[in-house]
Amino acid sequence: MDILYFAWVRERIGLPKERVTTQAATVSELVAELSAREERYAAAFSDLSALRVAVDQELTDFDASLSGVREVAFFPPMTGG
Amino acid sequence: MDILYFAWVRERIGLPKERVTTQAATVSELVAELSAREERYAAAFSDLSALRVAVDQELTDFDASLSGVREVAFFPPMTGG
Amino acid sequence: MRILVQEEPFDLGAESEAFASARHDMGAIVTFTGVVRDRAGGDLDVMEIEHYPGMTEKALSKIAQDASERWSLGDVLVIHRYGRLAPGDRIMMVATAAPHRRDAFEAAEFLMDYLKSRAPFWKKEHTRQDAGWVAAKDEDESALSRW
Amino acid sequence: MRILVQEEPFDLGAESEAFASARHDMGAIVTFTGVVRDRAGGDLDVMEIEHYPGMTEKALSKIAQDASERWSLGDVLVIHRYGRLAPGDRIMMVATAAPHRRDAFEAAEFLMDYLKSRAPFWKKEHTRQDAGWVAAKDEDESALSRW
Repeated sequence: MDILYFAWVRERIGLPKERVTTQAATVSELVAELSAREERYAAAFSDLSALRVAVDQELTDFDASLSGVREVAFFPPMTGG
Repeated sequence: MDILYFAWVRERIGLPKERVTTQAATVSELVAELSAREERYAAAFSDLSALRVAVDQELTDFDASLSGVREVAFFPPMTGG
Repeated sequence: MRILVQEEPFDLGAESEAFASARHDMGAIVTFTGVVRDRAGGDLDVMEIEHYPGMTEKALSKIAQDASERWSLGDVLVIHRYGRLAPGDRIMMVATAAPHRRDAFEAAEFLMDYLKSRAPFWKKEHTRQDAGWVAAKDEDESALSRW
Repeated sequence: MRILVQEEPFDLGAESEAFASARHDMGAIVTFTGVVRDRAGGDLDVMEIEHYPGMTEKALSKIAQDASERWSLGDVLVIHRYGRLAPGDRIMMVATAAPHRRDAFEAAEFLMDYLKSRAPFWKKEHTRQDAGWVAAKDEDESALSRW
Protein backbone atom coordinates (compact mmCIF):
# COMPACT_ATOMS: atom_id res chain seq x y z
CA MET A 1 0.00 0.00 0.00
CA ASP A 2 1.29 3.51 -0.80
CA ILE A 3 1.23 6.06 1.99
CA LEU A 4 1.45 9.73 0.99
CA TYR A 5 2.14 12.72 3.19
CA PHE A 6 1.52 16.36 2.35
CA ALA A 7 2.38 19.79 3.73
CA TRP A 8 3.72 19.80 7.32
CA VAL A 9 2.95 16.09 7.72
CA ARG A 10 5.35 15.41 4.86
CA GLU A 11 7.94 17.71 6.39
CA ARG A 12 7.62 16.19 9.86
CA ILE A 13 7.83 12.62 8.67
CA GLY A 14 10.54 13.55 6.22
CA LEU A 15 9.26 11.94 3.05
CA PRO A 16 6.42 12.43 0.57
CA LYS A 17 5.58 8.80 -0.06
CA GLU A 18 6.43 5.30 1.05
CA ARG A 19 5.27 1.80 0.36
CA VAL A 20 4.24 -0.22 3.41
CA THR A 21 3.08 -3.74 3.95
CA THR A 22 0.53 -3.76 6.71
CA GLN A 23 -2.10 -5.93 8.34
CA ALA A 24 -3.97 -2.86 9.58
CA ALA A 25 -7.71 -3.18 8.91
CA THR A 26 -8.52 0.50 9.33
CA VAL A 27 -6.82 3.86 8.97
CA SER A 28 -6.65 4.13 12.78
CA GLU A 29 -4.78 0.85 13.01
CA LEU A 30 -2.38 2.02 10.32
CA VAL A 31 -1.77 5.25 12.24
CA ALA A 32 -1.05 3.25 15.42
CA GLU A 33 1.34 1.01 13.50
CA LEU A 34 3.21 3.94 11.96
CA SER A 35 3.32 5.87 15.24
CA ALA A 36 4.92 2.90 16.96
CA ARG A 37 7.73 2.85 14.40
CA GLU A 38 9.59 6.05 15.09
CA GLU A 39 9.30 9.30 16.99
CA ARG A 40 8.79 11.38 13.81
CA TYR A 41 5.66 9.40 12.99
CA ALA A 42 4.40 9.61 16.58
CA ALA A 43 4.94 13.39 16.44
CA ALA A 44 3.12 13.79 13.12
CA PHE A 45 0.16 11.71 14.31
CA SER A 46 0.02 13.05 17.88
CA ASP A 47 -3.13 15.12 17.27
CA LEU A 48 -5.45 13.43 14.82
CA SER A 49 -7.94 16.29 15.02
CA ALA A 50 -5.34 18.35 13.13
CA LEU A 51 -5.14 15.75 10.36
CA ARG A 52 -7.24 14.68 7.43
CA VAL A 53 -7.05 11.38 5.60
CA ALA A 54 -7.84 10.29 2.05
CA VAL A 55 -8.20 6.67 1.02
CA ASP A 56 -7.73 5.98 -2.68
CA GLN A 57 -7.94 9.75 -3.25
CA GLU A 58 -11.28 10.21 -1.48
CA LEU A 59 -11.58 12.13 1.79
CA THR A 60 -12.71 9.84 4.58
CA ASP A 61 -12.24 9.41 8.32
CA PHE A 62 -9.95 7.41 10.56
CA ASP A 63 -12.47 4.58 10.94
CA ALA A 64 -12.29 3.81 7.23
CA SER A 65 -11.49 0.25 6.20
CA LEU A 66 -8.27 -0.47 4.33
CA SER A 67 -9.61 -3.56 2.63
CA GLY A 68 -8.52 -3.51 -1.02
CA VAL A 69 -7.05 -0.03 -0.63
CA ARG A 70 -4.04 0.98 -2.72
CA GLU A 71 -3.27 4.48 -1.48
CA VAL A 72 -3.68 6.32 1.83
CA ALA A 73 -2.76 9.98 2.27
CA PHE A 74 -2.36 12.06 5.43
CA PHE A 75 -2.38 15.84 5.45
CA PRO A 76 -3.52 18.89 7.40
CA PRO A 77 -6.83 20.65 6.69
CA MET A 78 -6.77 21.99 3.15
CA THR A 79 -6.16 25.63 2.34
CA GLY A 80 -6.92 26.00 -1.34
CA GLY A 81 -8.58 28.86 -3.18
CA MET B 1 -39.96 72.61 -15.74
CA ASP B 2 -38.84 69.77 -18.01
CA ILE B 3 -40.97 66.64 -18.01
CA LEU B 4 -39.36 63.47 -19.38
CA TYR B 5 -41.03 60.22 -20.35
CA PHE B 6 -39.35 56.86 -20.87
CA ALA B 7 -40.20 53.44 -22.29
CA TRP B 8 -43.93 52.80 -22.79
CA VAL B 9 -44.84 56.03 -21.01
CA ARG B 10 -42.90 57.89 -23.70
CA GLU B 11 -44.59 55.86 -26.44
CA ARG B 12 -48.08 56.33 -25.00
CA ILE B 13 -47.72 60.08 -24.53
CA GLY B 14 -45.92 60.35 -27.84
CA LEU B 15 -42.94 62.45 -26.89
CA PRO B 16 -39.76 62.04 -24.84
CA LYS B 17 -39.64 65.46 -23.26
CA GLU B 18 -41.61 68.64 -22.92
CA ARG B 19 -41.33 71.90 -21.07
CA VAL B 20 -44.35 72.83 -18.96
CA THR B 21 -45.27 75.80 -16.83
CA THR B 22 -47.20 74.60 -13.83
CA GLN B 23 -48.47 75.71 -10.45
CA ALA B 24 -48.52 72.11 -9.22
CA ALA B 25 -46.99 71.82 -5.76
CA THR B 26 -46.45 68.07 -5.85
CA VAL B 27 -45.89 65.31 -8.40
CA SER B 28 -49.48 64.14 -7.83
CA GLU B 29 -50.83 67.57 -8.69
CA LEU B 30 -48.67 67.61 -11.82
CA VAL B 31 -50.03 64.20 -12.82
CA ALA B 32 -53.62 65.46 -12.33
CA GLU B 33 -52.87 68.53 -14.39
CA LEU B 34 -51.32 66.52 -17.24
CA SER B 35 -54.07 63.88 -17.16
CA ALA B 36 -56.71 66.60 -17.55
CA ARG B 37 -55.02 67.84 -20.72
CA GLU B 38 -55.57 65.02 -23.16
CA GLU B 39 -56.62 61.41 -23.32
CA ARG B 40 -53.10 60.14 -24.06
CA TYR B 41 -51.87 61.58 -20.74
CA ALA B 42 -54.86 60.22 -18.85
CA ALA B 43 -54.14 56.79 -20.37
CA ALA B 44 -50.45 56.89 -19.45
CA PHE B 45 -51.19 57.95 -15.88
CA SER B 46 -54.25 55.75 -15.35
CA ASP B 47 -52.44 53.30 -13.05
CA LEU B 48 -49.87 55.06 -10.92
CA SER B 49 -48.83 51.79 -9.28
CA ALA B 50 -47.32 50.85 -12.65
CA LEU B 51 -45.27 54.05 -12.76
CA ARG B 52 -42.16 55.38 -11.11
CA VAL B 53 -41.14 59.01 -10.82
CA ALA B 54 -37.79 60.77 -10.52
CA VAL B 55 -37.45 64.40 -9.48
CA ASP B 56 -34.21 66.07 -10.51
CA GLN B 57 -32.88 62.62 -11.41
CA GLU B 58 -33.57 61.04 -8.01
CA LEU B 59 -36.20 58.36 -7.53
CA THR B 60 -38.98 59.58 -5.30
CA ASP B 61 -42.75 59.15 -4.84
CA PHE B 62 -45.86 60.91 -6.02
CA ASP B 63 -46.11 63.00 -2.85
CA ALA B 64 -42.79 64.70 -3.59
CA SER B 65 -42.75 68.47 -3.64
CA LEU B 66 -41.97 70.29 -6.89
CA SER B 67 -40.62 73.38 -5.19
CA GLY B 68 -37.46 74.49 -6.98
CA VAL B 69 -37.51 71.39 -9.18
CA ARG B 70 -36.14 71.58 -12.73
CA GLU B 71 -36.82 68.10 -14.09
CA VAL B 72 -39.46 65.44 -13.48
CA ALA B 73 -39.39 62.03 -15.20
CA PHE B 74 -42.08 59.36 -15.46
CA PHE B 75 -41.35 55.77 -16.41
CA PRO B 76 -42.28 52.16 -15.73
CA PRO B 77 -40.39 50.01 -13.20
CA MET B 78 -36.80 49.65 -14.32
CA THR B 79 -35.46 46.53 -16.02
CA GLY B 80 -31.69 46.94 -16.16
CA GLY B 81 -28.96 44.38 -15.75
CA MET C 1 -14.57 53.23 -8.83
CA ARG C 2 -15.38 53.35 -12.52
CA ILE C 3 -18.87 53.72 -14.01
CA LEU C 4 -19.36 53.49 -17.76
CA VAL C 5 -22.66 53.92 -19.60
CA GLN C 6 -22.08 53.41 -23.28
CA GLU C 7 -23.64 52.31 -26.54
CA GLU C 8 -20.59 50.48 -27.90
CA PRO C 9 -19.61 46.95 -26.87
CA PHE C 10 -17.07 46.46 -24.07
CA ASP C 11 -14.17 44.02 -24.10
CA LEU C 12 -14.90 41.60 -21.25
CA GLY C 13 -11.45 40.00 -21.34
CA ALA C 14 -9.57 43.29 -21.37
CA GLU C 15 -11.80 44.85 -18.70
CA SER C 16 -11.43 41.80 -16.45
CA GLU C 17 -7.68 41.75 -16.89
CA ALA C 18 -7.29 45.49 -16.28
CA PHE C 19 -9.55 45.41 -13.23
CA ALA C 20 -7.64 42.49 -11.68
CA SER C 21 -4.28 44.10 -12.43
CA ALA C 22 -5.08 47.42 -10.82
CA ARG C 23 -4.57 46.32 -7.22
CA HIS C 24 -2.24 43.77 -5.69
CA ASP C 25 -3.58 43.92 -2.16
CA MET C 26 -6.98 42.43 -3.00
CA GLY C 27 -7.28 38.67 -2.61
CA ALA C 28 -10.67 38.28 -4.27
CA ILE C 29 -12.10 39.52 -7.54
CA VAL C 30 -15.65 38.79 -8.67
CA THR C 31 -17.15 39.70 -12.03
CA PHE C 32 -20.70 39.38 -13.25
CA THR C 33 -21.54 39.66 -16.94
CA GLY C 34 -25.09 39.93 -18.25
CA VAL C 35 -25.77 38.54 -21.70
CA VAL C 36 -28.82 39.01 -23.97
CA ARG C 37 -30.58 35.65 -23.95
CA ASP C 38 -32.77 34.64 -26.80
CA ARG C 39 -36.46 34.11 -26.00
CA ALA C 40 -37.83 30.60 -25.56
CA GLY C 41 -39.04 30.57 -29.17
CA GLY C 42 -35.65 31.67 -30.49
CA ASP C 43 -37.27 34.62 -32.25
CA LEU C 44 -35.56 37.59 -30.61
CA ASP C 45 -34.12 39.96 -33.19
CA VAL C 46 -33.09 42.91 -31.10
CA MET C 47 -33.00 43.80 -27.44
CA GLU C 48 -33.35 47.56 -27.25
CA ILE C 49 -32.16 49.22 -24.07
CA GLU C 50 -33.36 52.71 -23.26
CA HIS C 51 -31.91 54.73 -20.41
CA TYR C 52 -32.13 58.14 -18.78
CA PRO C 53 -28.88 59.97 -19.56
CA GLY C 54 -27.62 61.84 -16.54
CA MET C 55 -29.72 59.98 -14.02
CA THR C 56 -28.24 56.63 -15.09
CA GLU C 57 -24.69 57.62 -14.18
CA LYS C 58 -25.85 59.14 -10.89
CA ALA C 59 -27.89 56.08 -9.94
CA LEU C 60 -25.05 53.68 -10.77
CA SER C 61 -22.53 55.79 -8.85
CA LYS C 62 -24.84 55.86 -5.85
CA ILE C 63 -25.27 52.07 -5.93
CA ALA C 64 -21.50 51.55 -6.21
CA GLN C 65 -20.94 54.05 -3.40
CA ASP C 66 -23.46 52.25 -1.19
CA ALA C 67 -21.69 48.94 -1.85
CA SER C 68 -18.31 50.49 -0.99
CA GLU C 69 -19.66 51.77 2.31
CA ARG C 70 -21.21 48.46 3.22
CA TRP C 71 -18.40 46.08 2.31
CA SER C 72 -14.65 46.32 2.50
CA LEU C 73 -13.87 46.83 -1.19
CA GLY C 74 -10.73 47.89 -2.99
CA ASP C 75 -12.45 48.73 -6.24
CA VAL C 76 -15.75 48.62 -8.13
CA LEU C 77 -16.43 48.65 -11.86
CA VAL C 78 -19.83 48.98 -13.55
CA ILE C 79 -20.31 48.99 -17.32
CA HIS C 80 -23.82 49.10 -18.80
CA ARG C 81 -24.71 49.41 -22.46
CA TYR C 82 -27.76 50.96 -24.07
CA GLY C 83 -29.07 50.89 -27.63
CA ARG C 84 -29.81 47.90 -29.86
CA LEU C 85 -28.27 44.57 -28.88
CA ALA C 86 -28.55 41.10 -30.40
CA PRO C 87 -28.89 37.74 -28.66
CA GLY C 88 -25.48 36.73 -27.30
CA ASP C 89 -24.36 40.34 -26.89
CA ARG C 90 -23.10 41.37 -23.48
CA ILE C 91 -25.32 43.99 -21.87
CA MET C 92 -23.34 44.86 -18.79
CA MET C 93 -20.73 43.81 -16.30
CA VAL C 94 -19.84 44.59 -12.72
CA ALA C 95 -16.59 43.76 -10.97
CA THR C 96 -15.63 43.96 -7.32
CA ALA C 97 -12.24 43.59 -5.65
CA ALA C 98 -11.94 42.89 -1.94
CA PRO C 99 -9.45 41.48 0.53
CA HIS C 100 -11.84 38.57 1.21
CA ARG C 101 -14.09 36.56 -1.05
CA ARG C 102 -17.33 36.96 0.89
CA ASP C 103 -17.17 40.75 0.54
CA ALA C 104 -16.44 40.56 -3.17
CA PHE C 105 -19.34 38.15 -3.79
CA GLU C 106 -21.90 39.94 -1.65
CA ALA C 107 -21.04 43.35 -3.04
CA ALA C 108 -21.36 42.05 -6.62
CA GLU C 109 -24.77 40.53 -5.87
CA PHE C 110 -25.87 43.75 -4.17
CA LEU C 111 -24.77 45.78 -7.20
CA MET C 112 -26.72 43.50 -9.51
CA ASP C 113 -29.86 43.50 -7.38
CA TYR C 114 -29.94 47.30 -7.19
CA LEU C 115 -28.91 47.80 -10.79
CA LYS C 116 -31.85 45.65 -11.91
CA SER C 117 -34.50 47.68 -10.12
CA ARG C 118 -33.02 51.07 -9.28
CA ALA C 119 -30.99 52.14 -12.30
CA PRO C 120 -33.05 53.78 -15.07
CA PHE C 121 -32.81 51.20 -17.85
CA TRP C 122 -35.72 49.69 -19.75
CA LYS C 123 -35.58 46.74 -22.11
CA LYS C 124 -37.72 46.27 -25.18
CA GLU C 125 -37.74 42.99 -27.07
CA HIS C 126 -38.15 43.14 -30.85
CA THR C 127 -39.11 39.97 -32.70
CA ARG C 128 -39.89 39.62 -36.38
CA GLN C 129 -43.57 39.84 -35.45
CA ASP C 130 -43.79 42.51 -32.81
CA ALA C 131 -42.10 44.40 -30.00
CA GLY C 132 -42.82 44.72 -26.31
CA TRP C 133 -41.37 46.21 -23.15
CA VAL C 134 -39.97 43.68 -20.71
CA ALA C 135 -42.00 43.73 -17.50
CA ALA C 136 -40.18 44.14 -14.19
CA LYS C 137 -40.19 40.93 -12.19
CA ASP C 138 -41.59 40.79 -8.67
CA GLU C 139 -38.59 38.67 -7.71
CA ASP C 140 -36.23 41.47 -8.75
CA GLU C 141 -38.01 43.90 -6.45
CA SER C 142 -38.14 41.42 -3.59
CA ALA C 143 -34.43 40.61 -4.04
CA LEU C 144 -33.73 44.04 -2.53
CA SER C 145 -35.14 42.96 0.81
CA ARG C 146 -32.07 40.75 1.33
CA TRP C 147 -29.91 43.81 1.87
CA MET D 1 -17.11 21.56 -17.58
CA ARG D 2 -13.40 22.25 -17.64
CA ILE D 3 -10.98 21.61 -14.74
CA LEU D 4 -7.37 22.69 -15.02
CA VAL D 5 -4.67 22.11 -12.40
CA GLN D 6 -1.45 23.65 -13.58
CA GLU D 7 1.80 25.23 -12.50
CA GLU D 8 1.92 27.91 -15.18
CA PRO D 9 -0.04 31.18 -15.00
CA PHE D 10 -3.43 31.42 -16.69
CA ASP D 11 -4.68 34.31 -18.79
CA LEU D 12 -7.66 35.71 -16.87
CA GLY D 13 -8.80 37.94 -19.73
CA ALA D 14 -8.62 35.22 -22.37
CA GLU D 15 -10.24 32.62 -20.10
CA SER D 16 -13.07 34.99 -19.17
CA GLU D 17 -13.65 35.90 -22.80
CA ALA D 18 -13.59 32.28 -23.99
CA PHE D 19 -15.88 31.12 -21.21
CA ALA D 20 -18.42 33.86 -21.91
CA SER D 21 -18.28 33.22 -25.67
CA ALA D 22 -18.94 29.50 -25.45
CA ARG D 23 -22.68 29.72 -24.87
CA HIS D 24 -25.26 32.20 -26.09
CA ASP D 25 -28.19 30.88 -24.11
CA MET D 26 -26.81 31.82 -20.70
CA GLY D 27 -27.86 35.21 -19.36
CA ALA D 28 -25.47 35.32 -16.42
CA ILE D 29 -21.75 34.71 -16.09
CA VAL D 30 -19.89 34.97 -12.80
CA THR D 31 -16.14 34.68 -12.32
CA PHE D 32 -14.11 34.57 -9.15
CA THR D 33 -10.36 35.11 -9.20
CA GLY D 34 -8.12 34.48 -6.20
CA VAL D 35 -4.96 36.56 -5.94
CA VAL D 36 -1.93 36.10 -3.67
CA ARG D 37 -2.17 38.91 -1.13
CA ASP D 38 0.89 40.18 0.58
CA ARG D 39 1.00 39.78 4.36
CA ALA D 40 0.24 42.71 6.66
CA GLY D 41 3.96 43.43 7.04
CA GLY D 42 4.53 43.40 3.28
CA ASP D 43 7.22 40.74 3.68
CA LEU D 44 5.83 37.84 1.64
CA ASP D 45 8.36 36.55 -0.87
CA VAL D 46 6.71 33.43 -2.15
CA MET D 47 3.41 31.64 -1.69
CA GLU D 48 4.09 27.97 -2.29
CA ILE D 49 1.12 25.82 -3.17
CA GLU D 50 1.38 22.07 -2.75
CA HIS D 51 -1.28 19.72 -4.04
CA TYR D 52 -2.09 16.03 -4.35
CA PRO D 53 -1.83 15.14 -8.04
CA GLY D 54 -4.62 12.84 -9.07
CA MET D 55 -6.84 13.53 -6.10
CA THR D 56 -6.89 17.26 -6.86
CA GLU D 57 -8.48 16.79 -10.28
CA LYS D 58 -10.98 14.27 -8.87
CA ALA D 59 -11.94 16.52 -5.97
CA LEU D 60 -12.41 19.57 -8.20
CA SER D 61 -14.45 17.59 -10.73
CA LYS D 62 -16.65 16.28 -7.94
CA ILE D 63 -17.25 19.79 -6.57
CA ALA D 64 -18.07 21.10 -10.05
CA GLN D 65 -20.37 18.13 -10.64
CA ASP D 66 -22.15 18.75 -7.33
CA ALA D 67 -22.66 22.40 -8.29
CA SER D 68 -24.05 21.38 -11.69
CA GLU D 69 -26.54 19.06 -10.05
CA ARG D 70 -27.66 21.63 -7.55
CA TRP D 71 -28.05 24.69 -9.78
CA SER D 72 -29.17 25.17 -13.33
CA LEU D 73 -25.80 25.80 -14.97
CA GLY D 74 -24.71 25.88 -18.58
CA ASP D 75 -21.02 25.57 -17.87
CA VAL D 76 -18.39 25.52 -15.12
CA LEU D 77 -14.68 26.32 -15.27
CA VAL D 78 -12.12 25.76 -12.51
CA ILE D 79 -8.43 26.64 -12.86
CA HIS D 80 -6.09 26.22 -9.90
CA ARG D 81 -2.34 26.69 -9.89
CA TYR D 82 0.31 25.05 -7.75
CA GLY D 83 3.99 25.78 -7.24
CA ARG D 84 5.68 29.02 -6.24
CA LEU D 85 3.69 32.22 -6.65
CA ALA D 86 4.49 35.84 -5.82
CA PRO D 87 2.23 38.52 -4.27
CA GLY D 88 -0.16 39.78 -6.93
CA ASP D 89 -0.09 36.48 -8.83
CA ARG D 90 -3.43 34.87 -9.58
CA ILE D 91 -3.84 31.54 -7.81
CA MET D 92 -7.09 30.31 -9.24
CA MET D 93 -10.33 31.18 -10.92
CA VAL D 94 -13.78 29.70 -11.19
CA ALA D 95 -16.47 30.68 -13.68
CA THR D 96 -20.13 29.74 -13.86
CA ALA D 97 -22.68 30.34 -16.62
CA ALA D 98 -26.40 30.10 -15.93
CA PRO D 99 -29.67 31.30 -17.39
CA HIS D 100 -30.27 33.40 -14.24
CA ARG D 101 -27.93 35.43 -12.07
CA ARG D 102 -28.82 33.89 -8.72
CA ASP D 103 -27.77 30.43 -9.93
CA ALA D 104 -24.50 31.72 -11.34
CA PHE D 105 -23.65 33.58 -8.12
CA GLU D 106 -24.63 30.82 -5.73
CA ALA D 107 -22.84 28.12 -7.70
CA ALA D 108 -19.65 30.21 -7.82
CA GLU D 109 -19.78 30.76 -4.06
CA PHE D 110 -20.42 27.07 -3.49
CA LEU D 111 -17.44 26.15 -5.69
CA MET D 112 -15.21 28.52 -3.75
CA ASP D 113 -16.39 27.33 -0.34
CA TYR D 114 -15.78 23.70 -1.21
CA LEU D 115 -12.56 24.35 -3.07
CA LYS D 116 -11.16 26.09 0.03
CA SER D 117 -11.75 23.17 2.38
CA ARG D 118 -12.23 20.06 0.27
CA ALA D 119 -9.71 20.25 -2.55
CA PRO D 120 -6.22 19.02 -1.59
CA PHE D 121 -4.17 22.21 -1.75
CA TRP D 122 -1.92 23.55 0.99
CA LYS D 123 -0.33 26.98 1.12
CA LYS D 124 3.03 27.81 2.62
CA GLU D 125 4.17 31.39 3.07
CA HIS D 126 7.84 32.16 2.62
CA THR D 127 9.21 35.43 3.93
CA ARG D 128 12.82 36.55 4.00
CA GLN D 129 12.96 35.37 7.61
CA ASP D 130 11.05 32.12 7.68
CA ALA D 131 8.36 29.94 6.20
CA GLY D 132 5.12 28.55 7.59
CA TRP D 133 2.07 26.62 6.49
CA VAL D 134 -1.12 28.65 6.32
CA ALA D 135 -3.60 27.37 8.91
CA ALA D 136 -7.10 26.49 7.78
CA LYS D 137 -9.66 29.00 9.05
CA ASP D 138 -12.61 27.90 11.15
CA GLU D 139 -14.75 30.26 9.07
CA ASP D 140 -13.83 28.35 5.90
CA GLU D 141 -15.02 25.09 7.44
CA SER D 142 -18.19 26.68 8.81
CA ALA D 143 -18.90 28.29 5.42
CA LEU D 144 -19.82 24.80 4.18
CA SER D 145 -22.82 24.67 6.51
CA ARG D 146 -24.57 27.23 4.29
CA TRP D 147 -25.02 24.63 1.58
